[in-house]
Amino acid sequence: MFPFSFEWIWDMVHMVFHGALWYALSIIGMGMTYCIIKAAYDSAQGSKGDHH
Amino acid sequence: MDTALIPKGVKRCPLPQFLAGLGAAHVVLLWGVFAMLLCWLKGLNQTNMNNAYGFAMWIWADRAVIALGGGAFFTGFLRYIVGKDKLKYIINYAVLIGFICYSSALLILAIDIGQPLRGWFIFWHANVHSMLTEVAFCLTAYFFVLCVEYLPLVLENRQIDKVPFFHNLTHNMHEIMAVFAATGAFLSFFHQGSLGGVAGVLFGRPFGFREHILIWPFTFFLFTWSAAACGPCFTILITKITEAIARKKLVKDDVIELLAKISGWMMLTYIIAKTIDTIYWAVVTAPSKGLALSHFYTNNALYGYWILILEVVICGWVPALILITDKGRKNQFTLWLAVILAVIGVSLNRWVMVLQVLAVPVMPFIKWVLYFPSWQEVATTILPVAYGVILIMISYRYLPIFPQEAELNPLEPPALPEDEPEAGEEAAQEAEVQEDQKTGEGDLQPAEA
Amino acid sequence: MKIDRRSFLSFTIGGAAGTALSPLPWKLTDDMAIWTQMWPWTPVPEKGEVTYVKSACTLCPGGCGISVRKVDDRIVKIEGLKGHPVNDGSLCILGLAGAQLLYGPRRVKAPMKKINGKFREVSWEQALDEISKTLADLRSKGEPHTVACIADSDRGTVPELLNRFLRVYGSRNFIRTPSIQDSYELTLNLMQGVRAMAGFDVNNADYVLSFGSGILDGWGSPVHMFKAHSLWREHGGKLIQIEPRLSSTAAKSDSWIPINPGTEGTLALGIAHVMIKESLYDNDFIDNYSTGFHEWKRHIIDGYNPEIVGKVTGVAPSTIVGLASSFARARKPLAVCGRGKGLTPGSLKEFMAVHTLNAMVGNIGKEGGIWAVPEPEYIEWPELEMDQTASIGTQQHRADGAGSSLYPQARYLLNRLPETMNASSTYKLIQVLFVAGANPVYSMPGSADIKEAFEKIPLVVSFSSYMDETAQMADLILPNHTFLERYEDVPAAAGYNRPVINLARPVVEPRFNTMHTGDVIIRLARALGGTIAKALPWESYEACLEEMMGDRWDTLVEEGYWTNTDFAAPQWSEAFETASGKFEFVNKEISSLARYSPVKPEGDEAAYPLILIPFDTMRLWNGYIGDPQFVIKSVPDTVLKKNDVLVEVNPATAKSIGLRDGAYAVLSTPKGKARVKVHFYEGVMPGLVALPRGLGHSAYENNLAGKGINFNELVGPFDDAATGHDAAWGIRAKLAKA
Amino acid sequence: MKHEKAKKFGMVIDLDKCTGCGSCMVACMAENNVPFREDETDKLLSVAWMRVYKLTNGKPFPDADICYLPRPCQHCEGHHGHSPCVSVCPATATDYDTRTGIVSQIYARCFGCRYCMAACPYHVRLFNWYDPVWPDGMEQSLNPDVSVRMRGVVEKCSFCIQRYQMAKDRAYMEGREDIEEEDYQTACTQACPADAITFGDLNNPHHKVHQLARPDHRNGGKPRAKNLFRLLERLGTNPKVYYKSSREWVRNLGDNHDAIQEKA
Repeated sequence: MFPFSFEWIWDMVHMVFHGALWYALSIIGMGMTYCIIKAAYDSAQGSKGDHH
Repeated sequence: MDTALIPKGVKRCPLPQFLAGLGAAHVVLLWGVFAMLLCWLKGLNQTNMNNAYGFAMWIWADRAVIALGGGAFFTGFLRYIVGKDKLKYIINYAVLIGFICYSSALLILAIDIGQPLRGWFIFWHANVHSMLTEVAFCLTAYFFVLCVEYLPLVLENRQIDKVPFFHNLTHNMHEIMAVFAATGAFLSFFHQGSLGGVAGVLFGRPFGFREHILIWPFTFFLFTWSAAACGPCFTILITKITEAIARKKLVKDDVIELLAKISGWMMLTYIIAKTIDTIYWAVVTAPSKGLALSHFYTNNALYGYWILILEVVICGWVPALILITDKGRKNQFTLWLAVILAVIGVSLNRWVMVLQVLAVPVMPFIKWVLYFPSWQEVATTILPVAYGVILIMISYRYLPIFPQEAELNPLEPPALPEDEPEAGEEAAQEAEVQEDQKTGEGDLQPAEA
Repeated sequence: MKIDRRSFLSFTIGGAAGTALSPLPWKLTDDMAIWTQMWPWTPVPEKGEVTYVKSACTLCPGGCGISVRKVDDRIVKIEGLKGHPVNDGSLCILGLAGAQLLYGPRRVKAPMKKINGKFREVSWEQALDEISKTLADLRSKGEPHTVACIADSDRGTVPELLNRFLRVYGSRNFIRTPSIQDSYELTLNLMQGVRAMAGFDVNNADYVLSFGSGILDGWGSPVHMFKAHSLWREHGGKLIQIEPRLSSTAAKSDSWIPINPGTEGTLALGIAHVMIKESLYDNDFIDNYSTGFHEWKRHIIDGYNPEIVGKVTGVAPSTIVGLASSFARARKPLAVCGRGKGLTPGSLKEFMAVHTLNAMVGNIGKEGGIWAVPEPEYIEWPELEMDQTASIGTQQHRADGAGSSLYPQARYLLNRLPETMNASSTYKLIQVLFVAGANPVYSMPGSADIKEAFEKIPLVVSFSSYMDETAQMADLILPNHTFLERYEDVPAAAGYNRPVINLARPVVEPRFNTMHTGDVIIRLARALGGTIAKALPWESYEACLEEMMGDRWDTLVEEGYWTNTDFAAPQWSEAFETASGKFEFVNKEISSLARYSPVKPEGDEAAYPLILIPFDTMRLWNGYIGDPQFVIKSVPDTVLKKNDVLVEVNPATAKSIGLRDGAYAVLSTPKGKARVKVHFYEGVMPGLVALPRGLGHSAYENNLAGKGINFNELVGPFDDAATGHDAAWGIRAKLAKA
Repeated sequence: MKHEKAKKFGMVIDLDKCTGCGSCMVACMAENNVPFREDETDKLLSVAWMRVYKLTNGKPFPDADICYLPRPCQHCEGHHGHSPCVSVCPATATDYDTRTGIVSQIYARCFGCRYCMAACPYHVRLFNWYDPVWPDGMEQSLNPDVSVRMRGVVEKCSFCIQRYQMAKDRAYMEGREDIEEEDYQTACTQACPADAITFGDLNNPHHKVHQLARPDHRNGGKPRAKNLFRLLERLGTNPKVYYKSSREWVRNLGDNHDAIQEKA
């Protein structure tokens, strides 16, 4: 999973596989981070955004 | 007492009845938890698995619920990516069902492995060549996505929604939901496929092995395709059951019909591919390993040609042909029939691709090995059903799952939301529900009215 | 500080996030993985210095040399001794599991005395005191001949010490457990005039005609036979197996000849008939080195033509002719007999019939033939000085009737003992019985009678290292060290054609409060004093052994074994010690024996339409040693399923009774009844039921105890008319739906 | 160390010699600390790295015939080391060593998903359904060179890899560059009373195993010697255990032929 675990090899398969994985995880992570920060910001602004 | 938590504009049964129903489900749940603890503490000797059946009921249940939970990703894919906007009226429930299915799958996997405390090795020491690694990663990642999709629903509870931060969070998440849905769809395509690949790559097991396209065996594509086709059927089925128990319409017919139509065409294309795959396998792949088709379906007490006919014809072609016709979708009986057959079909496919693969003798001098699950395996497999019932009961009662419910079931006379609903009819429904839970412990998931 | 909901929430969420980001969860996860790798209840074997000790396996009469791998003072593995003439580096399944006998739970850990039906630990002094008092008592009463001893061998220092002790004490009742050795000894004695063991030069034979001998099922010295069989495979040697069941031996043979059970001797004579008719015999041997051939020939010509023999044996006459021709024409033919592992002596005339085949092809003492291996001569003790009591005692008849007017030929007749004892309800035939290295309560046919007889003996003393069935019935157990904890000489390997002596030695210190049986005997002798003490004057068993071995001792200690590489069988002119100095087909003694006729199985055909035969396999041991854990584990599920034994039945036979494969059935014989499961096997002759020997123990740990049934409970001994030895090879039986 | 030539350890088992006595099974159990339970008659729950199968020719009496077939791990090479089991293990707990050709199992890494068992057509992989327990005192005979497996992990025949390690160590101590054929022999090979098992380096023409099997390395290791066969040759598992039998029906039972016969 990480390059420092010993079975890691810098080959195409590892790069594609883990590339896709980390890409997906990043999207989820960044998306959620964005939502939370924005929600905190919006709440601080006191606005109560439109639903849908 | 809990009226403050119940969504506006809808009617729910009295709290004591709700708690009684919840209690009944919990009894089943506790039975399952007891069996689960036995497996963890005493080891997998509690099961009827053995060295011939390293995979058995659990792995079947795992693949079946993931296939059935496929309604979530595919509905999401249609709603957010393809732009079938109408599906927003059922997407919440699809997400909830998906969430239940996937969390159940993870729980079952945690019981199934011999060393649960080392379960994280699958991530840490990942072997990228293994289909199971792909499954584990995509499954877990997609479960995160489902959490993200389910979260706004929870936050929409009347009381939680009052907190500005949560309200805003819900709003923001809805804004970018398409991104999550796209990621989810991407992950799902892969893990559904990898689950199919699990059996398809086993070149030592000619029953499961299939020819490859690039690095993926046919079953990789067939599994994704069948999950996309049959998952929505399961969503429809559960919605229909929920409606039947609640004795009210929750989703409009046109929404159901749209989903059924797409599902029908998916099924038709899937079953054509599956038929071609089966023929190619029977005529080319298996004989190349020295095995005639009859080898897989004779000389044993269970697995005959019937299973092939049941899976492909009765539970494949039949529902597909029903669902692609307008008449078939409109007629309530045929609609019910089609979704039930589709659900059976995909579950059967998963059974065959797990258990029959292992049952078939490969070395010519050994015999078929048949298997029957132990009660601990049955209990732990029913556990997620009970858990699903509980989650649906709570979610249905307190969260705005069905956007069309209020519109379809106007409160007459317009009652004050704080009013306790009258016993009468509701009580009868409650009783029915409880009876249902006592008698029908199958894979149906009755929801609380 | 006031804790409101908000701060509580913040605190909880913040705390959780902080913990998650700290190294704590990672550390815990890592610890968890390490913990699962060394659960405290999973043993971790300690490392240490590795050494190999040369020793000898005594678990069967096979006489293999072993190399014991030790780590510090633990035995971790037993392997075959490279270069050993018998097994050269290989080892059988039982020998390989030998360490389990040392460390396993079946050990008797200290001297035990049975008080009110329960064993209590006693001190060695107390136990020996008690025995010597009883023995002294019997002598003073003039009844020394009521003391007996059962041992698995009569060769080697320990059996010889026991025998010597008994004699000087005043008893002739030293009894060796029965085996084909009894019959082979008598055959060699009657026909060749020698006192010797039969040895088979199997390595050089190229055509082996086996009359039911389980050459690959534990007959003779198992490893040696296996190696010979492999040599035949490499050099084109042939194995012909004659038996009613497709055993492992039959399966590996070049030709399996199913035969009506019990008629093997008839077939041998039928083959002899053809050889005579077609003059297919060694003229030189017959003319110059044998007598009585022509007299014997007439009898064979009259009674054993292939048609008659074919009817009796079920073997086609053409097959009989073919067998005779290929046997006689082979370069180095060899005929052997003794069914299965060779645990039943069988009919002497059958052995003699088979032996005549060897004589006719002139393979006696030749390469690839049958050899007379002389008894080891290293044990040379001074003539016994007997006192009056002993002299009178040793003039009494043997308790088992061996050597009596009825059975003058037999040396030991353990099988006759129960009947004799149970018949005389008042007279005390045996008052003290020693049992050394044997488990007759389990291994003798007619278990019920054996138990009854044992119950009549006032004092049964077992020397067993293990709590076996016989030890359970004993009044005193004086546990011997196991073979890995003691010195012992193992002279001769069963069926091996050269003299060889192995030395078992203490590879590890005795684990428990046990004592060498040799030392026990010497101490008893010392306690009894007088001529008895004089006859066994050694300080200890070890001293005695070293003295006996003389100049061989150093070789034994160095190599683990001693062998006479120069040994060769004598020329025919010197080989025979009969009155005529020749091989005798017929003589006065032989003529006085009852004529050969196939032994009939006990029971009434109408009530018991089937015939039950036992079978032996390498994975089930049925002598003194019961299967250790690894060995019973290797038994296939077509033989044992849970606690049920499966009997082999031909599908045609089973279907005629209405039994399905795997169904329960009741197996009954005139001797007993048992619940069994049915296993369809096309390799067993219709009309037969085959039951494995070695199961049905009531003793030992749960890995073995209570599993299956003991064949000996379903069968009784059948006295050979010629010798009195047990000649039963089966019994009539009935199989019915359970 | 210099680049040594890759070894390919394999076996030839002569079924004409094998008597089915079971010595190989017990030698293996004793060498490799295989546990035992009170009831071992359910062979599907039993752990035995080496298993001896009893083959029958299916004919009725008196034409019935049987043959024993000892089955250790076949140490499949597949194509380029992709043995059926190695590539499926999600946690890299099993490995194909290209220097020795041995498929190893890392017990401390295995988390017991049993995918490898599903992948192996030879049933060589066994799961520890139970905690290994040795009756008091019997743990003394455990071999310190082999780790004891815990409940919940998969184990299998390793070609006694600890013996290879020891042979290499010994050779190094004695200043030899490489090990000799007899330095490294598996426990079953050493014990076999019929000398039916031959073990050695299939890549080394001086080794007996090479001479007996004459593997065609350009053709997936197929045996060129007469009467030799491998189990399930058609699957493409490319195993390193070769069998020898002069009986045609035995050789036929080494692989599936029903589809081929139907065509004929």
